[in-house]
Amino acid sequence: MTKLGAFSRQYWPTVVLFAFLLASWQTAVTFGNIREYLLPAPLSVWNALWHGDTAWAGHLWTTTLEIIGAFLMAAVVGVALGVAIAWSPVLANALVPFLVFVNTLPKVAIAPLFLIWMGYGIFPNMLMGALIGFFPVVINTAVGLSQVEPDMLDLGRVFNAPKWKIFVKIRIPNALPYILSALKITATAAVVGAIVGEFVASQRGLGYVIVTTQSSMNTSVAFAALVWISVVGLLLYGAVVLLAHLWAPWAEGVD
Amino acid sequence: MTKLGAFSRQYWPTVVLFAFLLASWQTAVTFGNIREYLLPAPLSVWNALWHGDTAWAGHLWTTTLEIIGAFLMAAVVGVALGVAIAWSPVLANALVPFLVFVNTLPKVAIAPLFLIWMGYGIFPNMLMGALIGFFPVVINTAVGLSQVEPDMLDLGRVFNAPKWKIFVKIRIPNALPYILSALKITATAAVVGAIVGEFVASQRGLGYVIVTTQSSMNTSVAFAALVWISVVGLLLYGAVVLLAHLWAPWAEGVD
Amino acid sequence: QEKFTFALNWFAVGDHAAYWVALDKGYYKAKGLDVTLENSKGSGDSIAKVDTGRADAGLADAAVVIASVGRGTTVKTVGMVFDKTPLNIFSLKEKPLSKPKDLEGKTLAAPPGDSQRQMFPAFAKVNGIDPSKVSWVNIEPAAKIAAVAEKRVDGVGDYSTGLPLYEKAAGKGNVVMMPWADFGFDMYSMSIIASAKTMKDRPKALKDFLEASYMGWRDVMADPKAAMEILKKRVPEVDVEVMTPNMLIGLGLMRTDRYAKNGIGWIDEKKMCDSVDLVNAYMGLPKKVECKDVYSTEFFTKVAMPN
Amino acid sequence: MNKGLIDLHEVGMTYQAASGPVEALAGISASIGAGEFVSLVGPSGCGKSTLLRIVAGLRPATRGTITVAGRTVTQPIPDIGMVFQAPILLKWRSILENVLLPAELAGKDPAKLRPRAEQLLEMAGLAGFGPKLPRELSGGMQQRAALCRALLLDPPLLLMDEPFGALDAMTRDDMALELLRIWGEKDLAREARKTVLFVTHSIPEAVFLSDRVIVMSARPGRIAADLRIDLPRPRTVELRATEAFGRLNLELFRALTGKTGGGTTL
Amino acid sequence: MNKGLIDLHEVGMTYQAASGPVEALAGISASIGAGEFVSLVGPSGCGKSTLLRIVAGLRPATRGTITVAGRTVTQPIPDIGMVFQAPILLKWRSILENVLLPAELAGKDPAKLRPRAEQLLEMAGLAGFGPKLPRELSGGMQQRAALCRALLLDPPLLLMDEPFGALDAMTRDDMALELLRIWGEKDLAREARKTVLFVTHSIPEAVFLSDRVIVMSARPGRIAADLRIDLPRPRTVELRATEAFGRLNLELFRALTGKTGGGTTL
Ligand SMILES: Nc1ncnc2c1ncn2[C@@H]1O[C@H](COP(=O)(O)OP(=O)(O)OP(=O)(O)O)[C@@H](O)[C@H]1O
Ligand SMILES: Nc1ncnc2c1ncn2[C@@H]1O[C@H](COP(=O)(O)OP(=O)(O)OP(=O)(O)O)[C@@H](O)[C@H]1O
Ligand SMILES: Cc1ncc(C[n+]2csc(CCO)c2C)c(N)n1
Ligand SMILES: [Mg+2]
Ligand SMILES: [Mg+2]
Repeated sequence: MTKLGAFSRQYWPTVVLFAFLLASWQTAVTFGNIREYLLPAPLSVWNALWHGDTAWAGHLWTTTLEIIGAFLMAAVVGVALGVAIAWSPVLANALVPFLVFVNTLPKVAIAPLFLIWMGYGIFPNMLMGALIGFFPVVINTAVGLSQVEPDMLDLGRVFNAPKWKIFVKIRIPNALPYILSALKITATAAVVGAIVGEFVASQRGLGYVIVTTQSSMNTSVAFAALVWISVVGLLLYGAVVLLAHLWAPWAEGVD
Repeated sequence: MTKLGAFSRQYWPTVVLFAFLLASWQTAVTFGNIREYLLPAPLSVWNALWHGDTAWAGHLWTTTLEIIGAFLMAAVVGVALGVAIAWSPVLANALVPFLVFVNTLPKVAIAPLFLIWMGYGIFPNMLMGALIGFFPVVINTAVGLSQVEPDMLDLGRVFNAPKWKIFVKIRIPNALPYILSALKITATAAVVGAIVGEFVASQRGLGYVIVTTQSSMNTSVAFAALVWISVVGLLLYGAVVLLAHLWAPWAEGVD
Repeated sequence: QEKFTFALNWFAVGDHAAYWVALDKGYYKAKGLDVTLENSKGSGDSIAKVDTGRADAGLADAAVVIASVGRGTTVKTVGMVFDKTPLNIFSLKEKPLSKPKDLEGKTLAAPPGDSQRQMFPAFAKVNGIDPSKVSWVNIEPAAKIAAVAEKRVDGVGDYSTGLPLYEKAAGKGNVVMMPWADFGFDMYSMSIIASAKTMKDRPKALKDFLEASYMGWRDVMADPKAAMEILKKRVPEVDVEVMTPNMLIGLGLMRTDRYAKNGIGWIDEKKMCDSVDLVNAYMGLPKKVECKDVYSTEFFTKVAMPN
Repeated sequence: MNKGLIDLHEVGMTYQAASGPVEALAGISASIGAGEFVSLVGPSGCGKSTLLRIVAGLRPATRGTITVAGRTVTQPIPDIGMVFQAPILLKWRSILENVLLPAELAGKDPAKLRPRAEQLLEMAGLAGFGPKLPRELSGGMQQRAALCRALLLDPPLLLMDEPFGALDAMTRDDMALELLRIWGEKDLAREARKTVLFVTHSIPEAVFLSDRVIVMSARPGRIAADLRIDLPRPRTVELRATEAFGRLNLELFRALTGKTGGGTTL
Repeated sequence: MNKGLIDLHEVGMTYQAASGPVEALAGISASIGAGEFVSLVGPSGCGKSTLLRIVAGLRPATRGTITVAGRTVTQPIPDIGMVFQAPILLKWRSILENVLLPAELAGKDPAKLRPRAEQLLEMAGLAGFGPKLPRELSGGMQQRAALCRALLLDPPLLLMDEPFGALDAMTRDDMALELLRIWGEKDLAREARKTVLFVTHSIPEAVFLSDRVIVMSARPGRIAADLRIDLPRPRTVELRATEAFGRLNLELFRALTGKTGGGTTL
C-alpha cells in the first residue's frame, strides 16, 4: 500500500501528462477534422487493443524476445567494442571510423539486403535491433572508460596491476554511469530495431501487425501495436533503470 | 607536412582496415558467387561515384543541410530536455516516460502522419532526423547533470547561487563529457534520421537516390550514395570530436 | 512432402487470397508440396529472395522483374496474375485527374519502385503528354494514401486494386481513378516468378505449385466470400471490409477473354515482349533484356476459369 | 537564549547510511559572538566538518536548532566564506576563474573583482598560477587557491575546515598571519572584525589564532571544553615563545587528550 | 655510484603545462639505504609529491636517473605501498573492499587477506567502518583507510605523501607509533625493516620518526639539507620531552626556514 502510494506520488506527473495528451487527442479526433485512418481516436485504439481480433499475445511474445535479444547483443557487443577502443589507440583509430560508417548506414535501406544474407525469423531481427542499438553503448563506454581520474589509474599502477585488471577493477566501474546511460538509450533503440527488422519481412510480431494493418488502412490496430511496443519499451527502460539502481547505487542519477 | 605525417601516423590503422575490407569485398564479388545487384563490387561503386549520371552535388548538398539541421535541433532540444529532466523530479517523471514512448515509436511506422503534418521538403527531413537523434542527448545530459559531486553543489549553495546558476556554472560544465559523448552518437543518428526522412518523402537528396536506384536494382548507385552518406557522417563526427577537443580539453577522451 | 517457399510481394492483401486458399484447401499438399508463404517488402525484395534461393518462387511486378534480369538476376516469369494491368493513378474528386492531360503541371507521389513511376514516361508518350511537366515525390508506400487523401500531392500512382483503401481514407465516391489500361497502355504487371535453380532442378514441383495456385484463383473467382473467410482465418490481421473489394477488383483484372480461352495464368508472348520493350526503352538498364530471358510458359498448366 | 551571532542549541546529527545509522553529533550547544575567532579541535571523525556544514545551512541537523544572526538556519545562509576540507576546485576552470567563481555565482561582475582575486593569489604565494588548471597545482597550492576563493567577496563570516592542513610549517605561519590581518585584527577597536569558525588539528595554531577554542570529544561529538585564549592581540610570532602560550598549549592538549601529564604531540 | 636501495642522480622534472612549463625539481641527488626511514620536508609546491611519483615510477623524470634496488626506474616498480596526498578511495567500493583492492589488483586472494585488512582497520581506529562507503567517512578517516590499503600487502618499500596530514594530534601520535612498529622498529637487529620515504609538513613528526630528514628548498625543488636523526630507537613519546629532540627540531626549523633564530612554527 505504501509502495503503491509512493509509486503514485512519483508518477502522477506522468499520469497527468498522458491523460492530458489522450484527452486532447480524443477531442481533436472527435471534434476536429482528423480522419480516423490517419490518427484513430484513443477509444478506437483501446477497442483494437482489447476487442479486436488480433491475437496480441503471440505477436507480443515474438517481438519481446527480439527486443530483449537485440538489447543484450547490443549491450555485450557495445561494451566489448567500447573497451577495445579505450584499450588501444591503434584499435580506436581502426575501429571508430569503421563503426561510425556502420552506424551512419541507414538500416532501413540495408535491411532487405541484410535479411537476404541473414535469413528471416527472430534471430535476424534481433541482429537488426542490435545493429541499430549498439553504437551509443560503444561511444559512452569508450568515453566513460577514458574519463577516469589520473590518480585512480596511478593507484592501479602502484600495485602493478596488469592493464586488464585496471580496466576491470577501476575503469569499468568508473565508467558504469556512462554505460548505464547508454543502456537506457539502447533499450529504446533495440525496440525500434526489432520492429524495423519485422517491417522488412516477417510472419508475426508487432511490426508485422503494423505493416499488415497499415496496408489495409486499419490504422487503429496499427496504433494498438504501437501502444504495445511502447509498453515493452517502457518496461525494458524501467528494467535498465532498476538495474542501474541495484548495480550502481553510487552512480544514482535521474531515471 | 608534419601535421600530415601525424595524421597519417594516427590513421594508418583505419586505412589498413578499410583497405583490407575493400580488398576482401572486391575479391568476394569477383570470385564468389555474389550478384552485383545485391552487393556491387567496390569498383562498380567507384564508377557510380565518379562516372555515373547521378548529379551528386545537388543531392549531397540537400542531405548535408538536412543532417546539419537535424543535428543542431537534436542537440539543442536534447540538451534542453535533459536539463528539464535533471532540473525537477516532477518534470522528469512527466517527461521521461513520454520521451521513451516517442523514442520507441518506429519512425517509419508513423511516416504517413509525419508526412501529413509536416509535408515534405528539407525542413521535415531535418525534423525527422532530430526526432531520431535527440534521445541520446536527453539521457546523457540528464545523467551527466546528476553525476556531479555533492561537494561541488555545496560549493554553489555556500555562495547562495540560484539554482539556474549552479546549473550553468557547475552542473553543465561537469556534464560536458556526457553531452559531448551524446553529440558523437547523435551525429551519426542525425545522418540516419535525415535519410529516413528522405525515405518517407522527398524529391532530392541521397536518401532519395537510394530508394530510387535500389528499386530498379541499380544497387551500385545506391551504394555510392551510402558512401557519400558515410563521408558526411564521418565529417560531422570528426567535427564533434574537434569541438569536444576545443571546448572541453579537460574532458578529453577517446575519439 | 517437398518443401516449397513462395515469396509474396507484400504483407497480406486481397491479391494474395488465392495462395492462402490453395494452402488451406490442401491443393499444395495434394501435390506433395509443403508450401510456406513468406511476406516481403515489395517486388525487389521478393525477386532477391527468389534469385538468391531464399525462396523457390515468388510474386513480383513484371517491370521490376524485367529490370532485374537486366541487372543480372536469373529469375523468370512463369505465370501471370493480372492479365489486365492494374497500373493506375488515384486522385480526389475535388481535383480530379481523370485523363492523362490532367497530369501536366501536377505533383504525383509514389515510391520509386512503383511501376507507375518507372513506366510513366512510356505512359506519357502513348498519351502525348510531356513527362517533364509532372513532378514526382518519393514517399513510403505506407504514406501513399494519406498523401493523396490529405492533399499533400495531387495524385499517387498505385494499383487500381487499392481503390477500397483510398475510399476508406477519402470517403466513398471521392476517389478518382485513371486506370492505364483504359488509356492505351497495356503491360504485364503482377506475376509469378521462379529462380533458374527451381526451373532446372524442380520443374515438376514448380509446375505443380502453379497449377495448385491457379486452382486457388479459380476457387476465389467462384466464391470470393469463402475465399476471404479463409484469408481472414489464416491471417487474422487483414481487414475484410477493405480487402474484399480489393480482391474483387483484382479478379476483374483476371476475368479476361485471354484467361477464359487459355486458362488462368497464361502468358501472352506478344504482350510480354511488348512489356520488355517498354522496360528496355524507359528504365535505363545497363544491357538490353531479351524477351525470351524473362519468361517461360513451360510450367503452365491450364486451369479453367469458372463462370 | 544566547545572543551570539551563531547560536547552537542541542544540535545533534545522525547520518542514515545504508549500513546503519551513524551518530556524528550528540547535543552541541554553544554561542559564538560576532567578531569572535573560534577554533574547533577534536579527534578525527568527531563531527567537526559536519558541524560546519550544519552552521552553513548545507545540511539540516537531525536534532536541535541553529540560529545565525537571529534567524533559524534552514537553508544555506548568505554572505559567508567557506573553505572545505578538500579544495573542491572546478577542474575546467583556471585557478583565477576558480577564485572568481563566487562573484559569478553571486551575480557580481567578475571583471571588477579580478584585481582583488589576483591580489589574494599573490598573498597566498600563487602569483603567476592564475592561468593554470587545478590539476597543475600541488595539494597545498590547491588548498591555498580554495582559501582565496573563500575570501574573494570579503564575507563577514568565515567557516574554515582545516584550511592550512596541507601546508608546510612556514607557509602555514604566513597564512595564519595573513588570516589574522584579514579577520581584522588591526580593527580591534572598530568592532569591524569578521567572525571566524576555524577547524584545525594543530593545537598551537588554534591557540595562536583564536579568542576561544572549542574542544570536541570523539564521535559522537560533544563539547569537551571551551577554552578562552586571553593572549594579547595583535598576536606576533614572538608570542609563541612566551610561557603563557606554552601553558595554553598544554591546557588544550590536556583537554583534548584527557591526559593530565605534560608533553607535546606531533 | 651510490649503493642505496633508492638512488637519485640529478633528477629533474619540468611539467609542460598549456600555460608554459613549470620546473618542479631541479637536480635532486640522494641515496636512501634499505631499511632507512627517511622524511622529506619542504615548502608547499616544492616538488615532494612529484619526487615520490618519480621514485614510484609513475611519472618519468625529465632529467637524471633513478634506480631502485639496482634497476633503473622506467615503469611502476613492484612491491611498494604508496599513500597519496589525497585518499583516492574508489567510491563504489566499501572501505573494506578498498583496503583489499591491492590484493585483487595483484592477483592475490582477497578472502585470505580479509582478516589482515580488518586488523589494519582496527589499528587505524576504523573498526566497524569496513562496510561503509568512502563518502560516509570523514576526511581523516578516509586518509586512514588509504593508509591501511597501502599496508595491506606488507610491502618492503613505503612511499607516503603526508599520510597523517588530516589527522588530529592524538590520532597522529597513535598512527606514528603504529607506523614505527610496522616499519620494523622491533626488528632493528634483524635488518628486516621496511624502507620508508615519508613526506610530512610536521617538523616534530619528521624528527620523531626518521633516521634522516631531507629538506627541500622552494620550487624548483633542490636538496637544502640532509639531516641525520641520531636519536635512539625504539622511539618513545617521552623522547619528545628530551633536549636532543628539541635541538633537532630547531635545527630542522632553521634548515627549512633559513632563519638562524629559534622559535616554533604552527
Ligand atoms: N600535473 C602537473 N602539471 C603541471 N604542473 C604540475 C603538475 N603537478 C605538479 N605541478 C607543479 O609542480 C610543482 C610541484 O608540485 P608537487 O605536487 O610535487 O608539490 P609538493 O611539494 O607536493 O607540494 P604540497 O606540499 O603542496 O603538496 C608545483 O609548482 C606544481 O604547480
Ligand atoms: N555523508 C555521510 N554519510 C554518513 N556518515 C557520515 C557522512 N559524513 C560524515 N559521516 C560520519 O560522521 C562522523 C563525523 O564526520 P565529520 O566529517 O564531521 O568528522 P570530522 O570531525 O570532520 O573528521 P576529520 O577530522 O577526520 O575531518 C564520522 O563518523 C563519519 O563517518
Ligand atoms: C500501404 C500499402 N503499401 C503497399 C501495398 C502493396 N503494393 C502496392 S503497389 C505494390 C507493387 C509492388 O510490386 C505493392 C506491393 C499495399 N497494398 N498497401
Ligand atoms: Mg572533517
Ligand atoms: Mg604534495
